[in-house]
Amino acid sequence: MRIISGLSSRQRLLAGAVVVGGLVLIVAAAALLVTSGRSDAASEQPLAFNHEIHAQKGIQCQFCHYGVTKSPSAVIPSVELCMGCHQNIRTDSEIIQELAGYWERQEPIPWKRVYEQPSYVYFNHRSHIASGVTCGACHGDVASMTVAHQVVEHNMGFCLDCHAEQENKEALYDCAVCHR
Amino acid sequence: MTQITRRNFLKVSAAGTATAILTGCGGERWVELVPYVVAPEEQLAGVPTYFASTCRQCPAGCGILVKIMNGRAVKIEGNPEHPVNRGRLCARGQAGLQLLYNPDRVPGAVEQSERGSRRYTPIAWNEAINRLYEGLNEAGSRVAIWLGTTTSGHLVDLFTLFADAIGAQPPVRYDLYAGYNGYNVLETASEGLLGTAALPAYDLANADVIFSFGADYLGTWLNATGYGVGFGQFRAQPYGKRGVFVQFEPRMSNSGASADRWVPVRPGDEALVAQALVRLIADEGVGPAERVEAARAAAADVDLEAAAASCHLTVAELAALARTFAEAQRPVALPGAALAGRDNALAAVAAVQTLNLIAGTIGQPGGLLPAQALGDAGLRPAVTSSYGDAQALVARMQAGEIDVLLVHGANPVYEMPPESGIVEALANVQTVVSFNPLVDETAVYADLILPDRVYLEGWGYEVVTPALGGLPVVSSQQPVVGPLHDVRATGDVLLTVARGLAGAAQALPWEDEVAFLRERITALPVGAFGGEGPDLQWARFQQFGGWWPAQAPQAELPDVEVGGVAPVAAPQYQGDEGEFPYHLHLFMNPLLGDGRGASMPWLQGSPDPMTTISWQTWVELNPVTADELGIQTGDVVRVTSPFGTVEAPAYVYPAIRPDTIALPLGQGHTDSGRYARDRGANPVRLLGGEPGDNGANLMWSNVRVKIERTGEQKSLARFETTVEEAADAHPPI
Amino acid sequence: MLETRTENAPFWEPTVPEDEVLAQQAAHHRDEYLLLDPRPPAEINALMLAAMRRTGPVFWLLVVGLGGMVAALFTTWVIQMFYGIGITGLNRSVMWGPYIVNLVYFIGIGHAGTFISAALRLMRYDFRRPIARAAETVTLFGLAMAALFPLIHVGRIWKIYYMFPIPNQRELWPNFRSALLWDATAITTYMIGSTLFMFVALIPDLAMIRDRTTGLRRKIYGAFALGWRGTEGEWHRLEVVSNILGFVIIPVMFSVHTIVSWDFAMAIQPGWHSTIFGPFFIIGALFSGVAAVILVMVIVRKGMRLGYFLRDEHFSAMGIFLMILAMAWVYFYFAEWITNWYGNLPMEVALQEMLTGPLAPFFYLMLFGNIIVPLGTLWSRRVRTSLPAMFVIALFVQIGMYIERVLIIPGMLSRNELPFNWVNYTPRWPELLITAGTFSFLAFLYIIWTRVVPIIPVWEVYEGQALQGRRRVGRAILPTRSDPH
Amino acid sequence: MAEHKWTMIVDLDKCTGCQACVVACHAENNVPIASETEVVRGRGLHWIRIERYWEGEFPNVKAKFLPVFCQQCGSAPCEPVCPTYASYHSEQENLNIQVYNRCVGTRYCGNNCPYKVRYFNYRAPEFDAPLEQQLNPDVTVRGAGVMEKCTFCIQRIRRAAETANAEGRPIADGEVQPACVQACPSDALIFGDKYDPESRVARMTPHNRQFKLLEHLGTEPAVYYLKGGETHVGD
Repeated sequence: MRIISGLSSRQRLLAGAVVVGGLVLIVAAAALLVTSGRSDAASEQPLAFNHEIHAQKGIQCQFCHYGVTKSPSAVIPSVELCMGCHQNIRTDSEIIQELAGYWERQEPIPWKRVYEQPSYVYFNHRSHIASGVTCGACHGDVASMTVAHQVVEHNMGFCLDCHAEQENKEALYDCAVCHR
Repeated sequence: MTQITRRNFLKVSAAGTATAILTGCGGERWVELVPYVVAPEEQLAGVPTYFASTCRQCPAGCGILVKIMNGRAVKIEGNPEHPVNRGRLCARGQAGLQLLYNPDRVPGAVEQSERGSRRYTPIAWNEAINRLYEGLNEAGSRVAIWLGTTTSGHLVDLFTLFADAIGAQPPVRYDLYAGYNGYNVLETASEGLLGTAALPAYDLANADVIFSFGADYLGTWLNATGYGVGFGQFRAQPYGKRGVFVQFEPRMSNSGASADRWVPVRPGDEALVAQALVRLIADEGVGPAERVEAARAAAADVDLEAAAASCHLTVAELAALARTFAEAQRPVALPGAALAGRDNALAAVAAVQTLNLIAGTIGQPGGLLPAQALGDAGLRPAVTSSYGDAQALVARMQAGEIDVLLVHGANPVYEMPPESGIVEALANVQTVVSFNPLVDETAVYADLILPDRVYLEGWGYEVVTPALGGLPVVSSQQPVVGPLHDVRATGDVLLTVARGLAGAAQALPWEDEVAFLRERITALPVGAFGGEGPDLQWARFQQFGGWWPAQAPQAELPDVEVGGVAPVAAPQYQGDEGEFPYHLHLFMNPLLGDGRGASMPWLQGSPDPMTTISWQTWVELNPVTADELGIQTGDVVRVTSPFGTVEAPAYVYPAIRPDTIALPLGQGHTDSGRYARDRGANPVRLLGGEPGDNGANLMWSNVRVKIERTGEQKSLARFETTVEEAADAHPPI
Repeated sequence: MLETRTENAPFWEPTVPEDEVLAQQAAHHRDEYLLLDPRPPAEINALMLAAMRRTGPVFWLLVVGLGGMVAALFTTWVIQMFYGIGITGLNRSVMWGPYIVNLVYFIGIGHAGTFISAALRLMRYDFRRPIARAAETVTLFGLAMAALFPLIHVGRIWKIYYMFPIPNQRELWPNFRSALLWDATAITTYMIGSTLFMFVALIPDLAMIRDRTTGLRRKIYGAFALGWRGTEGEWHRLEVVSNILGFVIIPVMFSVHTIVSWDFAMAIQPGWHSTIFGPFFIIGALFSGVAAVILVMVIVRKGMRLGYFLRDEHFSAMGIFLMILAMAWVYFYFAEWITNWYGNLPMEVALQEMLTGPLAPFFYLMLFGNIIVPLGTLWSRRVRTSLPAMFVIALFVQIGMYIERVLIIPGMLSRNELPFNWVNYTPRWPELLITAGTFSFLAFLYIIWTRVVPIIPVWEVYEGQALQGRRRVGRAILPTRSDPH
Repeated sequence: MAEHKWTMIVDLDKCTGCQACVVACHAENNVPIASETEVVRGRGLHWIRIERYWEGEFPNVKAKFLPVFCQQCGSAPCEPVCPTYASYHSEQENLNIQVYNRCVGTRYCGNNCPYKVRYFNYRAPEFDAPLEQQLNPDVTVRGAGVMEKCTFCIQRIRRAAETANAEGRPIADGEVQPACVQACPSDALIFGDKYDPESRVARMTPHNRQFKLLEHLGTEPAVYYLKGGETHVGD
């Protein structure tokens, strides 16, 4: 009270402005925190799959994620597909033996999602690939990652920023493009 | 496509990917990805694949396409190629998924050590099959088989072969669809008229006048979807003018609501009205000469005044209707379910068919179509048993003549009137085996439940003939998803058991049911989709949803002529008019059907078309009657017949005769899963146990009842407005 | 502090009447007009402080009872958040129910405070002085309660920030075409404005308490008193600020309830889509608000023994005001209904026919409470000055006005263009509990508030008394006042 | 700028009230089923409903069926009132979109819809396991507190558009059919793009029997109703 009454009217105004401004900032920050969806998918994958090695061997993304040109989902490859190569390649490695274990047990590998969208977002890989969007535009340079991890935040602003640059911006700004 | 074997198909559909399907707006969930071990070819996450099959929610046999996404069946759609339903599908057909994914399915073979205890112990399939085998082995020929009208055609054939091989009587194929609609009566009538015992089919699409005598053909009668397609074309003016539809029935049915003229005929007088129409055509000489001539030959001596009065019409108005029929290009008359539910059923159905004879359209577009030959495959439409046959089986069970009863696709404890003594009869059978996927009322009295695959998981065929356009059709049924539970196809169980039984082993030599199916199907001539050689033919059969010829074969019409005057005896009513002043009218709505729909929430929760009530049983009565009795909508009333009593809330229904009380079938289950259990009342309890018309049918439409208030109230779950003043408001159309 | 202003004006010394008639006149004026019945400032301060300190068993009983209801309110709300709006009786046609009724009702009673305080202040009606703060408090807490209801009403409170204009990664803003957003803006503005208006007027009184307390209380009151010393300059600035705020807040007040009415009038729901709704809602709001202030005045006078401040003249004036508002309300209601009736459009006639149904008793109770009771009684001065009578009348108006909103919101919604979808609405326990809880919450805050700040603006009373006097004109003694402005 | 004008024609002369569309819609759009108590409370929930009106008195009583679903208004009353843009007009498809995840549940749109085709999720939908497996992965399952309505099966429209786009061709007439249209046995529902002059809906309109529901409100619905035919039999 002493402090307040000791201030000049201009200082009081300033103090008031600071307090109000601070409150607004806190609310806004809290809101931003609450609204931004972010995957914290554990990097602990069941198998330490190394994207970098595979990419360096010249394997295209679409070889494993073959759904990317045909379906909304890029597809996580089946165990069969892995085994297609690894029946012969590096069979002595520990990881490959682990992989072979899944195959022998005919058990799916419980991969953890790296990029995830909420269920009310309908993303279509096929459309994006058909429009010439590269994998890296959304997933970063996976080819240089040993273990894939999320480098791009997939929030609505990210999608819209890109859609806004397209020729048919009007069409791509429609809510129904992603939400239904 | 050529190499689809069952084994390799099941491998395809056994694995699935998990996807987030929980509430999208409730909060986000991060999920684990479970990819395939072996990715099925042509299956991509998020891209649907379709499998053709046959709907088994009612006997009609519509072709369906099941949409599979991520290994799950997510939608059933009509098969556009299929001649029965032309790509359309009714409410019950859509709800098939809820039979597949019903939470109350029996997950594997179970035994019930004490009947009626509802305590089931899982047993291994080998043991279950052994027990079935032992039971059958001991019973010898003292075995009875009770099938439903939705039991797949191949199972009916297998069971028939089996019964024949062990010396038992042929299976009884009876359920409420058959009993209520009087399938056996219609088949018998067709046999008399066309020479083949098969359900009649009417070409509504090409008709220009429909006179329906209580046939709810747009709701549940015979083939509602197919007739719905036909009705759409009938309305679309195929001959330059819109078709005219007149419905004669005591209570406005779902079909009656679409009629241009709804005539509230007194229950029991439908045949009289049909005869009066014939008489009027003859007397007035309206229409083409040959029709008048035929009418004169068939016209019985009818009290026209009485016939008109029982329709709330004048004789002149009735005569005008007769003119409408006689002057039409392609008129058709349909004998509805109520006609077949009386003591004079056969004569009454014949009286209506006489109108078709007079119209001269039998075998013609817009008329009654005869069944078609299917080649030498040994395939013929499955014939239904009469209620009398079912009742006779009950009597044999009661007399202790049956040691083993096998029940598939039927639910006699629910569907037979208690007066028939079915429950007591079951007690006299040593072993009762149910193959039904849910614990229904009958399974409660079973010792063993060996759940069959539901139709979306299993193989089969269904002979449907004739379908729209007069095509003979064998519809295919194939697994669209891997079995959800540890269930075995009844066909396989039967073939396994038969292997050890003397006599049966030779009669049923197939390794499994697929081998049997292949043998039957590949014997068919080349159909609309081609396919040279058995492999291709079998593949096409699965791929396109069945077999049918590219064009309707030229049918050999039996020589049909009006055989003179056929007298129809006046109906005898059950119950004294003084004590039971009202007629009872039962109806099926297009959702619950004969009661099977009750276990599916989509069907339970969708409104009845006429009253918009869901989840409940109600009693319909005319506003005048309601006023006289001081009953209001929502008052619980007690309906009593000479045979039983039912309590349900009243619904004041403006389109029912004041002397008639109507109740919907389908509710009142004590079992059959959580959605059906303890809900509403089963009006079958109001019926007597004795068959009518020389054992032909279930007499449900000549029962008299009385009605009284219980003093209780129950809110009706209706979707329509509950505000009284709304009736006075200006409707938007 | 205040004493400095009054020490050279010992006008409270009673004048000696020249004869008995004059004596009676003088006595009458003293009884009637607070401002002519001055007491020493110290005595008045003591009176006020004593009333604030008086917390008997009844007070604590009320605090506990009302507090319990408040707890019930929040518990029900949490239950509703958990299970969804489904626990209420709302249905597929009546999607707005008592929550919106309460919103409108509480905003409505929030109008009188400002009107009485600001408008009468600007028009220099002196009788407002002792009742101004009681009325403003009704506004403040009424608005606070109203502000709860949009939150209680929405289906997903946890996503409510979608309605706020805050920067976000979605690149999406709220939809400013929606009347709901105008509404939120108007209510927020009004709430800030009326809080400021009230706080400014509180400062001298807070300083008065600061100077008469010790310890922590002194510190707290001191902080809020913002270092008020009572100098001429401060008084002058107080006057100016109050007048500016008064001028600003009156149009805001009119806009608020107009915009609230637009929530309905902008919709094409039959019975809502009416041009008259703006003024009609304002009159309704003032009507219920004034009645609410009367209720509060009766309770405060009885409960806190403030008979010295709240006199018959105040009740009489408020009674006349209430009567005028009742007339205005009838006028609007009649105008609205006769237009619908004469137009004879099917849906609007259907709405009128609704009133022969289950809502009919409520409709007639509303007419009784809003028309018969106030217009039939308030013409009598004896009624206007009788506390129990005023309490009952004000209560009837409250009930009547609440019913009016019930008829407008769930009532109208139960009828719509397609008669197939007419569904009547019956409340279930959550609405009832939340409504009762909110009324209790308001009462709870109010009684606490009366013990925290002087519910009578003591300085305004001094000021009034200081400006009043009596002058003898011929044989009559007339009250006079000097105007410092 | 709009590419499509999705239009529905409802032939009342053919509608038999059979409820096939209702159940098809439940299956396609993951529409929850209201329990008995919920229906009693007036909270039946069907994106397409068949209203039944009675006309006349016994014995000359007639029932009329009127299928009502979102009319996809060109000037929709539900759109401007939503404070969060959850109810929103897609200029591209000429449809009213309900963005479920944006909905906070003020229910203003529901009040303002004269057709009463917006349904509120008063409770969280429940699917007893394994019934959740029937859910259509193309459609969001709406939680409690969210408004929902008929979308003309936007997921099917989008899927067809994405396929057509990737194949570099326009959407063919009949390629997109909402679930109700697909199921309707009597062909009472006809769907298509009115901007495509060759489409069935474009060829059928204007029709001598056509009217729009509550046209006087100026909502510009995208649904045409064809009056039920009246013929006087036997007169």
